Amino acid sequence: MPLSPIFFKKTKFEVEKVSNASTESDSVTRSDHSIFVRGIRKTYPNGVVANQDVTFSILRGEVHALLGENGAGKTTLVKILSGCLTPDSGEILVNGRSVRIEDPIKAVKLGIGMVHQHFTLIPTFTVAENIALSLSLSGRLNLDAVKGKIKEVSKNLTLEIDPDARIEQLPVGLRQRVEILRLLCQDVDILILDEPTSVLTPLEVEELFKTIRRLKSKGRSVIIITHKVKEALAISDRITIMRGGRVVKTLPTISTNEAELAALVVEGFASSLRVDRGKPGEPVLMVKNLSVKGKRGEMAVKGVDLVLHAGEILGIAGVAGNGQKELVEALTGLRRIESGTSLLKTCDLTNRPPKFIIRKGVSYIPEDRIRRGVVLSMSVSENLALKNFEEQPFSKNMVINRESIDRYASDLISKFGIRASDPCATVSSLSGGNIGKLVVARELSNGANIVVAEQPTAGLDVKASEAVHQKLMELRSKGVAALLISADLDEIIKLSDRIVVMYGGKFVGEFTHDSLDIQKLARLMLGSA
Amino acid sequence: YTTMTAPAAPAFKVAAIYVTPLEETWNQVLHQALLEARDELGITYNYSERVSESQVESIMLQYINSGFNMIITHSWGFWETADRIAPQFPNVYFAQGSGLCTNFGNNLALFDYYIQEAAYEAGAIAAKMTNTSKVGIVTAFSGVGDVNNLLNGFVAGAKHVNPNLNVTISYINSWYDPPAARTAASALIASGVDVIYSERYGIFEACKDTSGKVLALAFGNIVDQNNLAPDVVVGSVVWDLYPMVRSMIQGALSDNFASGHYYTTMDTGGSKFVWNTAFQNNYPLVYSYSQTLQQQIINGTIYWNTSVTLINGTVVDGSNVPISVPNFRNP
Amino acid sequence: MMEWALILGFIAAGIRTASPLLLASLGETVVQRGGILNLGIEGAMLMGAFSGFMGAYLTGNLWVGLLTSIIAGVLTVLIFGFLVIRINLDQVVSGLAINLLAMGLCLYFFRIAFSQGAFPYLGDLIGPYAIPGLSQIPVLGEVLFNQTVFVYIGLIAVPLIYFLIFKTSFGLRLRSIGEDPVVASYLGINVSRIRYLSLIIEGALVGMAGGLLTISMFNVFDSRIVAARGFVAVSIVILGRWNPWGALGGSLLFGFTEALSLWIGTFLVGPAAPSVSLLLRMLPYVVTILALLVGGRKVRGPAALGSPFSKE
Amino acid sequence: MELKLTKSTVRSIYKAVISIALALVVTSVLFIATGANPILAYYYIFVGAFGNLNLTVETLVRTTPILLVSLGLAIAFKCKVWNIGAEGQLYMGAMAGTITAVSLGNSPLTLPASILVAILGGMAWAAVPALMKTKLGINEVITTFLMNYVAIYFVQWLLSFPFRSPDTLFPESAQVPQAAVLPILLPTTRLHLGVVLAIAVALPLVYFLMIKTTFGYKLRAVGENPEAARFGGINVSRTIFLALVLSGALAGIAGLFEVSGIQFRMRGSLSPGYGYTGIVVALLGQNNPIGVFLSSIFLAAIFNGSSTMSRVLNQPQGVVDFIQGVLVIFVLGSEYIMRYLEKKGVFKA
Ligand SMILES: Nc1ncnc2c1ncn2[C@@H]1O[C@H](COP(=O)(O)OP(=O)(O)OP(=O)(O)O)[C@@H](O)[C@H]1O
Ligand SMILES: Nc1ncnc2c1ncn2[C@@H]1O[C@H](COP(=O)(O)OP(=O)(O)OP(=O)(O)O)[C@@H](O)[C@H]1O
Ligand SMILES: [Mg+2]
Ligand SMILES: [Mg+2]
Repeated sequence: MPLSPIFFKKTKFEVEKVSNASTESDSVTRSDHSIFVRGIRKTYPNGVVANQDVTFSILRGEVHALLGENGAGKTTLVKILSGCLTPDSGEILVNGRSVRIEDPIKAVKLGIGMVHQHFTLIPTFTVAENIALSLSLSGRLNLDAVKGKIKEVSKNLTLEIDPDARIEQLPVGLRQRVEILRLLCQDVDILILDEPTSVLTPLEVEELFKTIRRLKSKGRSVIIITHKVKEALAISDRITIMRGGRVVKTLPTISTNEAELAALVVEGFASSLRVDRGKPGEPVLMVKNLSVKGKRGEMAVKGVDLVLHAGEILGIAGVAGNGQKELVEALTGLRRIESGTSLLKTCDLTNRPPKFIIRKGVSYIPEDRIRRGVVLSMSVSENLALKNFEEQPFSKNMVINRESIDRYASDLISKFGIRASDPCATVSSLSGGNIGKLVVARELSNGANIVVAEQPTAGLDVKASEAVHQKLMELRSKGVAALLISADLDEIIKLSDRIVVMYGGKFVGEFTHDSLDIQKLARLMLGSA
Repeated sequence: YTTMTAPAAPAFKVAAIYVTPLEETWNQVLHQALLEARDELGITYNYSERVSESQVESIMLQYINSGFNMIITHSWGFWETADRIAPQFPNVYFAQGSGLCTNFGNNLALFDYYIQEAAYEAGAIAAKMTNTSKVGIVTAFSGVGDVNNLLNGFVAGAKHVNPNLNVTISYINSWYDPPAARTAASALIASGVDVIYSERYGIFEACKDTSGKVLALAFGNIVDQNNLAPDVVVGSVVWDLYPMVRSMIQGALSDNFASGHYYTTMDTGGSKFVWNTAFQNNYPLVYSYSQTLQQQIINGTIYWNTSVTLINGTVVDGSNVPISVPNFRNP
Repeated sequence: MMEWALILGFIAAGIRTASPLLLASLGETVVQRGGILNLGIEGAMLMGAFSGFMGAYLTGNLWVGLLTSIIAGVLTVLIFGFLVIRINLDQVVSGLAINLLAMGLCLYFFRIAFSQGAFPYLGDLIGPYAIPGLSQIPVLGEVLFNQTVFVYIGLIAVPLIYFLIFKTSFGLRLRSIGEDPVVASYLGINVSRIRYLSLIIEGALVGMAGGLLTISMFNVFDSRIVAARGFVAVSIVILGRWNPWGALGGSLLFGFTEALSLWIGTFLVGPAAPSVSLLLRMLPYVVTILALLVGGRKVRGPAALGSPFSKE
Repeated sequence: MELKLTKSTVRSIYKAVISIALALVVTSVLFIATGANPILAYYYIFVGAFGNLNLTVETLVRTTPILLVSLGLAIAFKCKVWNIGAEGQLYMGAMAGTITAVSLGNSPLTLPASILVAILGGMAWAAVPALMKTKLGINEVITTFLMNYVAIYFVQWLLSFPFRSPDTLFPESAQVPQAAVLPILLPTTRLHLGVVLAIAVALPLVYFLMIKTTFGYKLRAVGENPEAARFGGINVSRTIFLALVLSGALAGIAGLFEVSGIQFRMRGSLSPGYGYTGIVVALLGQNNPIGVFLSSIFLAAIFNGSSTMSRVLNQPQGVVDFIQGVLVIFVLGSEYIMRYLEKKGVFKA
């Protein structure tokens, strides 16, 4: 339906009314909701109550942000809306009509589509094939028609993509774009984005936000989940905060601010992080002229030199796909070094097995925690001991000491606030953020002298992120060196003593914390001086 | 257990233990014989098929414990077990199908896959029927004594008719693999062989081309296979265990069981060559020749060296098995 | 003349040995593309062989036998499907259990029907059908166009199944399920329905592969007739990289090397002949392994192959 | 270990009883179709498996090779290495062990040496697909499976020519010397030392290895997420290699025990498919040594019991396979059945 510009204002007006009477539902306002849910409850088979008495609404043409700590139930709620989960009880009204959303197809028919926190793309398929999958085609597969549709939709919204590219070869930002395009090809009115920004660079975030604004201008609604209060403030019209499976509050964005939101998300939260600078000591890691090949055999790191000092955090800034991943994997022994050397003090790490490098005190927080950081079907405590189960006291003469592992795990669980029912629960029952916390906890607690951290706070809530930052600085003050790779420029700037910019497999610029020129840094990231 | 037979005298209970499924021709022979014995002699018959060598002892004991009077173990791999168990149960009769038993005592009989006389006849007929002077054999493994006797018989029979005959043996190296047998037979035919002794099942279908033209003739083995391919099979080398089984059972019933080695010779009806009547009618001269030959074999006027050097250079051993020891006679 | 007979005979033997493998591996290719590993095709082939034989024997009509073998194959595979799709049981064990069931049922009913008398056989076989015209082409005609209906179906099925898997939206969905059934179900694809459909296709092909053995290649039934051909077909699927053309290549490779091993074995002369002919029987297996060494490195199959899937 | 009747124990007992009962109901259809009494049939299945000392021992004797093979397979499967080649590994182990035993003759070293060589034989045969997998990334399902046939033809060749017994008329090895024979522990039965070694030594060792050691931990980590295991510093290839080779070792022992405890010579027909039965047993026991132990006894008992039943009641032998298949399915599906009954309110969750 075409929407007049006035509609936007009208919704703003409605917003106030709704939030004032958010728990009641008078029929007049209800008919203006795109979605209205009431009294939703969801219990997982393991007994976790992830949503209780959730009442929530989305208006036509609004951007609605969902905030809440890790495990608050945000993902669960939106999965219910998109038909991936069925609630135990509660009512869902779409355009005023009570509906049951049994499966994602039904959701799409009702105009609701979701981009999951973990993408739902088939990596071996091309963009067009992935999109064709969800268009209800039958008979002969006409990929040309699908490509035509993609072109049409992407032109409308200036979302460029090569329909013949294979998903596994695309960077995250583009994969996300494919997900969004797919929903648009299915003509959905309400797009749900679950933590879309957590792995994007600021530029990519800006691109995404532009898209969201364009969508809004075409009358579509967007639900966006994020842990970054700033982003919620920047993009949304209204914000709903969840905690412990319940909705705490829904407020219009214009009437709130960062501090209030942070305090609502984590009850009574007030930032206590004191950012200080490190006192770099002697060099610990010396990388000379390092070259590494990428997945497709291309030279991804081209002769990089790097010196990391004790008690220093070195940030590597750059748009994903410029060799950061390959560099890190080479340093941790996970990828072959073609030429050059990597020295830890006097010990040569070049092409040594990962275990050797781990034993030498290099720990690593990989970006893809689920695939590379944890074994989902094993318990929380086993995962916390993944890197040192072969050492005393966790095992002796190959015999595992389960008690000491569990004890160690309980300690870390409470120290890092990991929400797990008990140390023996499998990791698969943890929320995305808590899996992240688990990996961070393991890597920051094993007495390493070098920490390689890739997006360490992606997907973590404010409190957890702050705890990670706190821990990193604490380690730095004890002389640990850290290599921080993050898409989040704020995080890099906040923590790093020194920042190098990586572009096209090379370091193209270096800043100390004091000589930082953000404009220049941003330009360097894009490859222009 | 299940039937309500008249309780006059408890029936004589015979059990047969087979290593392969009943479909195996080797098993069919004994099975048929025991079914006949059941109908004619009123015995009770029970069988176990697909019994492995590791299982046979346990099953023998179970039969013994449930009152069976005679246990027939019908596989080479069972002979050591039979040889060991038999002396422990003097009141039970045992019969072992091939092997090297020695503990015959009063209750153990050993019988062989003894149809080389009929195979000899088949070989002679093959030599008469071939146009190319090339005959072939499709068989399982080389160096199996029981089987070699047959092959020797067939080759000797063929050479009896034509010493210059070319005989090719194809080993499929499996006890049961019809597709392989069929391929082996095709290879023989392609090389010019036009009569094949089918020691293993699976060759008849190879003997015709796609238009149904007969490319080669064949001989069935062990059971009468003439009907399986009436336009191809000249006749079958048939093993008939009923005369032997009858003699054993009757011996046991009259407390006169003959232990020791049994040979299912032609003169007792234990082995025979069964002509396919169509071929018999079409080849009267060959037929009458074969009848004469048969008589000579039975009379003992024809016998042959069991170690024959074959045309393709393969020595078929097994010569240490005596050829004519007719200690079993139809009573 | 003689040489032609040898060559044509060899080719015919190779095609014949390959034909049941081709049908079975094509069927298995379809279901494995959907992420299901069906080791139960061994049993489904046996059921096809048994039912085909019984159907033909009892009605005296070979084409009824073909039909019953297809029906039996489909039913057997659907039972497997019910276990792994509906009940979500382990695919490997369910497949092996189906093989036990099939062996049990065949032996049981075959005995009940026949153990009291002579063993049954069919008076006739489904023989080759020469395609008018095409079969007249010298050499090629005899080899390709004078075959049984089973070979024709197998050969026609290769491009058809290729089309189905790669050129239809059914195939796209099937492949997506094989890669990630959870994602596919999030996208609203009915995982179970597509898997059942793929199993029906497999059942028909595999049942036919079994029927081929007892109503076209031989005219008796024996419970050992399938002799691990189902398992070999599963290997061929992997060797053929889950592609129907690969399945064709793999089946021909196996069929021709098996034929070759027997062919050479038959013509060996000399005292070592039996020994060498026995060693030659390893040939198809060794060659298949070597083919993998050459072309099977780091081959990626359907990512979700063999793993259970249930919603939630 | 003290047996507490917790809720979950009671539930597992119900689960087992109900699933087995349902399986029996299904098999009854077959009996009723042929006019046999199903109750009597079940009675004889039980009697056939455990009816007296001798039958019980026979069940254990049959359990032994299945247990050894499936313990090995549990190690491999835990690591998601699909070893379909236990049959071939069993043959190669048995062959190697037999050659050793026959050539060493009657020496006190014969038995230990032949066991050791059988282990090496099984390991070596498994090492080939293991190397192909870890070095070249070649799918082990197909290599292990195909190598079964290579092994069986190779063994057949050895038995037909170089290692053929000089004094029989059949392709088989000579008898192993007395010193290689596993002693009988219970006179008048076939309870040989191998049975005890399997249950009292191999089983606890594998249990310890899989549950208590760092190797067991690596097996699971590599099986569940090789990528994360590699990132955690585990040598994934080495773990996979060891898992496959260890399963080959156990299959090799299983083969040798069949020779030294039961058949006393090596034959081309040594195993009636233990290598394949082991797959079912390992997965049925969920790759847990205790579960594997219970399911190997279970399968051996059903096999022996139902084959006895088929004899006593004159049922075609196909019933043995059928009952095994049905029971495997129902035991595997027992959790589903239980959930279904709980949902229908027949049982309280
Ligand atoms: N599949 C599952 N099985 C059992 N419990 C689950 C499952 N998924 C989530 N949970 C639990 O439900 C609760 C809510 O999870 P949910 O994923 O909705 O959180 P979230 O708000 O999205 O958190 P995050 O910000 O970390 O993504 C958590 O306590 C989590 O442990
Ligand atoms: N403390 C150490 N100092 C130097 N090198 C080491 C140390 N520990 C391990 N390594 C090296 O790391 C590699 C793997 O170590 P290790 O021998 O412990 O592995 P493993 O336990 O046998 O393998 P895995 O545990 O992955 O199966 C070897 O190359 C070894 O030389
Ligand atoms: Mg979430
Ligand atoms: Mg170690």
